[in-house]
Amino acid sequence: MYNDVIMAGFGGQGIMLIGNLLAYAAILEDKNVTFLPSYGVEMRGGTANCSVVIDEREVGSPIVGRPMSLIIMNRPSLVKFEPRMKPGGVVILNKTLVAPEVSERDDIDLVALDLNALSEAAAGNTRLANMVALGAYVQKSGAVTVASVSVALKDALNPKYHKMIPANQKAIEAGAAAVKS
Amino acid sequence: MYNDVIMAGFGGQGIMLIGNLLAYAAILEDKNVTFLPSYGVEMRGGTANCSVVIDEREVGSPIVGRPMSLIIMNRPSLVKFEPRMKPGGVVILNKTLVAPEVSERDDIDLVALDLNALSEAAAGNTRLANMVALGAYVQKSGAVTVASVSVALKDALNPKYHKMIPANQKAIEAGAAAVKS
Amino acid sequence: MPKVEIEKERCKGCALCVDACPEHVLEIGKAINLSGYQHVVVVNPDVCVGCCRCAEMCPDVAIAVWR
Amino acid sequence: MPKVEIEKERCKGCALCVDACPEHVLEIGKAINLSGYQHVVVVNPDVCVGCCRCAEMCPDVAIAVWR
Amino acid sequence: MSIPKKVFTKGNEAIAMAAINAGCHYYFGYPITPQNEIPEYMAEHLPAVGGEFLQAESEIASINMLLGAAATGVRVMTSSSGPGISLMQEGFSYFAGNELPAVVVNISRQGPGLGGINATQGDYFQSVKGGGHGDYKLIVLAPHTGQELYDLTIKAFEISEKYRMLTLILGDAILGQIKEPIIPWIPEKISGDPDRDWLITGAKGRTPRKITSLFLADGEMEKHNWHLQEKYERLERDDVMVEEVDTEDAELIVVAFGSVARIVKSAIAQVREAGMKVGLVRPITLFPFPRQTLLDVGGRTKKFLVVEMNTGQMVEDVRLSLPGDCQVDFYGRPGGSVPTPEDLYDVISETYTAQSSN
Amino acid sequence: MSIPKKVFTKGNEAIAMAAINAGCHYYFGYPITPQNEIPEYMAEHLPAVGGEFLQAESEIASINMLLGAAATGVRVMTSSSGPGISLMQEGFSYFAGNELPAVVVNISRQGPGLGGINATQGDYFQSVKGGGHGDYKLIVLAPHTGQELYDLTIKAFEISEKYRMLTLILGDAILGQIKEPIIPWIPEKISGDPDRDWLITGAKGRTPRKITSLFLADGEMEKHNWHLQEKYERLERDDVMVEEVDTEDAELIVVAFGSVARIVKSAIAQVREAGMKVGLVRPITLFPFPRQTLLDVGGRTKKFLVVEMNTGQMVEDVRLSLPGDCQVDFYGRPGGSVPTPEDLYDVISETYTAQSSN
Amino acid sequence: MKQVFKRPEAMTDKPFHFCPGCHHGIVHRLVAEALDHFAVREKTVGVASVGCSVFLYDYFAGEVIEAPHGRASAVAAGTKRVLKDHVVFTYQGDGDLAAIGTAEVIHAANRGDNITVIFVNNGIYGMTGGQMAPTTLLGQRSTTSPYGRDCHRDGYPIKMTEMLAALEGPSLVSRVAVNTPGNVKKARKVIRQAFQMQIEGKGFSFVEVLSTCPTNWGMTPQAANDRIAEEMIPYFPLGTLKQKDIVDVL
Amino acid sequence: MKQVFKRPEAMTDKPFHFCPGCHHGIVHRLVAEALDHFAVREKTVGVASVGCSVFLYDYFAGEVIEAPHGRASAVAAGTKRVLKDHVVFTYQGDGDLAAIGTAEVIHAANRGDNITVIFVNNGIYGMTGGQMAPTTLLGQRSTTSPYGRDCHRDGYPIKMTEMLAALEGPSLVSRVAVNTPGNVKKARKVIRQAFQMQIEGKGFSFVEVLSTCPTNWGMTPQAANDRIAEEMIPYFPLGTLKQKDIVDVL
Ligand SMILES: Cc1ncc(C[n+]2csc(CCOP(=O)(O)OP(=O)(O)O)c2C)c(N)n1
Ligand SMILES: Cc1ncc(C[n+]2csc(CCOP(=O)(O)OP(=O)(O)O)c2C)c(N)n1
Ligand code: SF4
Ligand code: SF4
Ligand code: SF4
Ligand code: SF4
Ligand code: SF4
Ligand code: SF4
Ligand SMILES: [Mg+2]
Ligand SMILES: [Mg+2]
Repeated sequence: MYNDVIMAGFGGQGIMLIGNLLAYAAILEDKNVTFLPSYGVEMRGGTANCSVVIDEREVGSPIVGRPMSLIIMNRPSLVKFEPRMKPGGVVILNKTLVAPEVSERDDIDLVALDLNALSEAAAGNTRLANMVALGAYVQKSGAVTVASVSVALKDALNPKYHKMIPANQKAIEAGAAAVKS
Repeated sequence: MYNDVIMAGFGGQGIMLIGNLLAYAAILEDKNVTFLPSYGVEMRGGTANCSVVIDEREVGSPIVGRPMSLIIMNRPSLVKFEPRMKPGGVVILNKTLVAPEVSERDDIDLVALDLNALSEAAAGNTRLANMVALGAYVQKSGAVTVASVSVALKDALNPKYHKMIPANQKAIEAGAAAVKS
Repeated sequence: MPKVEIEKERCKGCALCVDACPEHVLEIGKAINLSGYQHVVVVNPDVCVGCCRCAEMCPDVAIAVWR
Repeated sequence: MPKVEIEKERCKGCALCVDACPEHVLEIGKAINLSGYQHVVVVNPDVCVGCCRCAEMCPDVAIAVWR
Repeated sequence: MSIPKKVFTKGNEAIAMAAINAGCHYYFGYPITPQNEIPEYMAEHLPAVGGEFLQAESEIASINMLLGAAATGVRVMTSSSGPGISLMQEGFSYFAGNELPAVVVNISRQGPGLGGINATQGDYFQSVKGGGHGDYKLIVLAPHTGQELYDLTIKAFEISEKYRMLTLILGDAILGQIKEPIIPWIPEKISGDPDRDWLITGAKGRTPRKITSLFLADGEMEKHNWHLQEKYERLERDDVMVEEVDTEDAELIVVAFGSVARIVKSAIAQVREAGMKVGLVRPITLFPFPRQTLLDVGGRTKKFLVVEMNTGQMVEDVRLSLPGDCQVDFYGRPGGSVPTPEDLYDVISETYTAQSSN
Repeated sequence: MSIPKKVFTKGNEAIAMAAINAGCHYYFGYPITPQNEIPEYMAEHLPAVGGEFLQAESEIASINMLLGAAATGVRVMTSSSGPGISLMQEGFSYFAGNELPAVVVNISRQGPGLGGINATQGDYFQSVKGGGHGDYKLIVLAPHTGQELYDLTIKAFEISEKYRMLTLILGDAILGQIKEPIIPWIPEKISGDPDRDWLITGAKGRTPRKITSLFLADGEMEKHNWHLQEKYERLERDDVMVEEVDTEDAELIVVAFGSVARIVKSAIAQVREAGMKVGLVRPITLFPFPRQTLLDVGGRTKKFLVVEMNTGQMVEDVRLSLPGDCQVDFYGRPGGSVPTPEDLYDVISETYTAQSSN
Repeated sequence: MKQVFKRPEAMTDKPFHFCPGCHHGIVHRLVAEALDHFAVREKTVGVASVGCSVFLYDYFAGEVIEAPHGRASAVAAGTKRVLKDHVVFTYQGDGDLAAIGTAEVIHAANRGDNITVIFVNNGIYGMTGGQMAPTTLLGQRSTTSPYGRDCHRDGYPIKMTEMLAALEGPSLVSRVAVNTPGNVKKARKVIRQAFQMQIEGKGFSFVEVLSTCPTNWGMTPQAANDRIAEEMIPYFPLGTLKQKDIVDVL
Repeated sequence: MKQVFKRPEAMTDKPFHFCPGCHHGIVHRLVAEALDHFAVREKTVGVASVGCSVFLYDYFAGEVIEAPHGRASAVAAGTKRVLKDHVVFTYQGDGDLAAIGTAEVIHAANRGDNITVIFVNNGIYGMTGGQMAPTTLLGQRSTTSPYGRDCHRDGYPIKMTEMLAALEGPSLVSRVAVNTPGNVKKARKVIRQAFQMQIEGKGFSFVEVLSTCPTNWGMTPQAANDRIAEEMIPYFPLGTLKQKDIVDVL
């Protein structure tokens, strides 16, 4: 099965980390995957985004023109990527920072979550909002299983943060739970 | 009328000067002319040669593949250029340094002159051997008149040597005289 | 009375001004500006002597001083 | 007796050796070598002290000295 | 050294890893985005294999350090991007004249000028036609996936030694920055032959050698140039690499290289699903160019579309290769934007359905 | 300044003289044979016109000084040869990106590498396809006589300003070193328009300007690149220069540029005398290339012979320009030897009489 | 009440893109203040180098030419030879000036080109993400000296100021820092002097400014600022090494 | 009787192409003598620069790599990083080293690359026919300074030795001349020391040799030789400016 997603937010919101994590989870499931970070200018600041493509067959284009899914952590990212979405696509939206009303599409599946609150509730702080978002995306899309993501944490995280794996797992599960229907 | 000549010898024998002089004489006669110095490596030493092409029409190739005439001041130059000559061509050979026997062609017009002796006789020293050779060439080939060469001296010589124009003229005339039949 | 003014949207919360101020006039606040930075706030305006040390150190030219 | 020997085909007649010799052993001659240079000649072999000054200065390594 | 089965790695790191696994123990380079992971990987990992990473003061110093090291016969590499590669052009020309092997990676960026660092293919001409002075060629390899970056880096060292030629790996920000799982491997031969008769190693007990590109004796320079040409012809005969996809029944052939070829592959999969018979020819060696393949394919298919992320560079080589009766269309996007599979779907299907202009 | 009627002068000096007469009062350069007479002439004569000659520490410094001066709008020039021109490639690319006008002379030499200084045409690709990074072009002029060196140098300044593009004059040792009588002249306009809206002159009383090639906003870089392409198309439409000789009745057309075209002219005169109907197309602008002329000529004549002093560079542009049913032969001599009129007589007459392979 | 500190007029309104606490902002301001002081903004041309300061034209309210990486001094020399009555300055990082641009700055200095060079030495390649610069301190880790700069392999941090002071050409060669209000004031004075040298036609003036890169040093802005005094100044001593006569009106 | 002066073994038999009286020949010989002295010819790699000394490989009986103009120090650095037990030296002219090759020699020196650089300063571009070099003296005419070198336009003759001595990296930095037998002997000693530094692994060693170019100075060999003492040495003083400890066995 083919899946693609673009994740976007401010630098510092942990976008690249969840993109990598998703890729590692796909590898655990023996799928093919590409992770392509957006690459700003040779300079400081700005927003960050990455595209992940997962496929059972060889991955063709790592560039996603019309994404099936989005994880959107801040407002400029919604403005930039929403118009490109495939109809029926899933958007995991960080309601903590972006009002769902900013969305202009009615042919997509907008999942607005208060990520900070969910993170706070699951892990005691707001820093795992990204993991919550990933959990929600994975649950919604079925691109990989939530379990694979949990297991992949040890590959994606720098060993010096391995002690925080349980907290991350909780955040991921909280995200997944939030969208379970 | 079309004329071409290659002049060759050691650096210091005044080859470039007579090539230039011939070109200036051609200009005086309102002919078209190209003067092309051979250009060694970016380094010291070696031999020098130049090609002069004179034509009433626009000069095409400044490169002379099969010369009509040669002025040869040293032995390596004869060895290098004689084989390329057009049959029937004229060679003014510096007998002072090169024995005529070195020549291997019998289909050319070899004019061997003791240039140093002629220069000595005409101008009191051997330094005008190049002018003697040019005088002989011009007389033989008719490429330009001897008179034009004499007049052109003031164009070709650095003004600080203009006082030596008369001596040069004598040398040129001596060369011309030596080949008058 | 000397006065210091922060253009909070320019501030990146680096705190170099906080360290530079001999009178402890400034502090990094809790509030976040539009660029997401916790900007500096004037906490003790009354003790400001208008020495400009904070402004000299501000890399973002976010501080103006009156005296 | 000290002795100096010139490889005349290497000599370019620069005369640096002539100037360097304190004993005036060397001079630029009239003869010309194959490359067209008036090469140096040993004119006073007997006064040579084998000091090598000539050889030290020869840019063309044309001089050998025995002592 | 034990080699992991599969690693999830950035393209740039795949190149660096492959180089070290191919026995490249010397790297000289100067930072420039978007290829910095190559020197950074080298700086971290070369010491462990007893190799040496040296950051040069400039790209000019880099390429000349490479030259000094290459002359000793070791495997050696540098990498850069646009402006830095431009600065190396004199060095490239010396490599060609001196006939020295080495590998240079160009993770290219937009131009002209300072440009941006997004993916682009504006350096095709520079790579293939020769940006330096004189009549010379580089071997140019154009990978399109992480695994191919790895494999072709190893190939680059081998082919470079075979022909005593600089080999350029031409990529872009997509390839350099993409992360994919790749399977690393170690080639059998991980260094050049120490008996090559031109190595500069100090002349102990043998006639001293020289490395030069200066030929002054009459005719020597021309002879040397013909000798170089002979190598280029041999390359065209023996070492062309090209991928053909679905060309057999194709009524339209797309020609594309590098990262954009991947995007083309996705687009072709979609147009095939829509029932259009479209194939792909992907040159893997840009020099030597797969002229024969195109000639053959052009014998049966008459319609071609060249897709490049530039305003038309490789398209010239395609036109020069094909039989005169082929129609060659071009779709290009210059530095600054990458086409999506959807963009290309549109272009390909339009070209496919358009009345042939022939 | 009074101008002599006719001067007997070296090609290099003709260039320098023309530049000064065209109002070029700034020259930055670094010595290299066989073009040293250009800087030497400039050093001697620029002070008298209140200009400035500055010997730079390298070719890289030269091209960048040029850039700094060109930004102010004055006419400015540098000159070099093979290795030095290679070192300027980054600068060329910046000129293109920054859209600055200036003139560069390449009195080329053999390559690759250090090479020799004899005449050659190995730098065609570098000049025309772009040796620097990115999708850009230079205007490239290829004079073939002393007078044309003079005339085209003046033209170079004008066209360079018209398009805000670097203009390269491509010559070789034959053209640089040849002495011929030439007729100097002074153009009407000897400086660029001081009101151009991009000049860097200090922003007194107006909005400050910037010269940059960095375009970061979404789509800006692509837009800039399309803008550059538009200029290149305009050039191809409006400013192609080409000489045609005896093409009307020709059964074989020789295509050649620069010094070798002169030798070809002599050879053609001889083959014409021998009754063979041979013509010449001589591109004067190498970019823009006279594609239309070739297309037209190729409509009536089907046999072409391209002659170059390299192993085949311009021949690609000729093939790309001609109708598909033309036969294009090539005769090349790489760096190191110059063909004589007699050599070319043989080649041309053989090609002429050979059975067409079409 | 009078405003005693305000944004210089030679600066635009645009907020800097620099990271929090980066000294580039301070140095930009000091340059702008110097131009205000001499009221020369409208006859000044800045030459931007490639590095974090490449966007000089966005912040300086005068004209700017972008130079290729390392070549700002050569570009400025070319501009100044034409615009002899203008003020021309470059603003270059340590990668730009002390690595790839070594030859260009040395020869501009040696020729005594009448330009001002502001050299921002933060001991790292900021823009490209923290590679070792020629001025990186011994033992300092960077992405290309992951085990610390090693003098045997990489050599010693290069002292451009000392090297340039050995030349005849320059009118002023000085090193300053902006890590304390006091040092900022001294830096302001030296940068003014540098421009004054140029305005008086005394030739090449050069100011090295020790500077932070909190991001690539992996430090908080405050820790980075402290490192200037603790590690940078001891190796790169502050002071004016060379100065031609100047009327001190500052 | 014993031969007290003979052709060094590290030299081939080939006659030099240099002009009469050109000091390049003396410097070539001194380098060969040093290699003989340490008996290292067979493990030495020379790097030839582009200039009149480009044919180093014809005269030196060891292996030679030709470097592009100005890049000999970078080429040598590359070679030496591989052949760590070999002796690697460059031989560069003043155009090559002090103009286009400035950055490469300074950074090789600063890195302390364990190579030896022989710098032949004849104050002119010899090979290309007499253009001004960075070391051309003030007032000196050359084909590109036809009215004499002017310090306002062209700057002062650059002192590479002094500049390099300001760096940490080099083990030996010295200037010598070969205009008198006495100076030749001193030069021999310093050149030997330079190679010894390298053999002992002490890092970058650098010897500037003041040298003549009779051809492009437009002088007889003798007048050119005299000019070294009269004009060159007063501006470029002889002596060793920097030297790391060395056991003096010479
Ligand atoms: C020719 C070339 N080489 C390399 C680069 C990449 N590059 C951009 S900025 C930079 C160095 C930045 O460091 P520095 O000059 O110290 O400035 P900083 O960002 O630290 O202020 C480099 C290597 C380039 N743009 N051009
Ligand atoms: C890149 C490049 N630029 C210029 C040249 C031309 N060139 C050859 S040698 C030389 C300078 C020679 O002068 P120097 O280094 O002082 O050596 P000398 O001949 O005086 O010993 C120059 C400029 C070149 N070969 N390559
Ligand atoms: S002006 Fe002085 S006292 Fe007032 S806030 Fe700033 S640093 Fe503190
Ligand atoms: S120094 Fe400036 S940017 Fe930093 S915290 Fe203070 S006001 Fe904000
Ligand atoms: S060895 Fe001494 S004395 Fe003998 S010739 Fe030479 S310089 Fe004169
Ligand atoms: S120094 Fe040498 S080359 Fe010169 S004259 Fe004496 S022997 Fe001849
Ligand atoms: S990367 Fe470093 S130098 Fe660049 S803006 Fe950030 S802190 Fe400043
Ligand atoms: S040109 Fe000068 S440096 Fe070159 S060989 Fe002749 S005298 Fe020596
Ligand atoms: Mg820096
Ligand atoms: Mg020199």
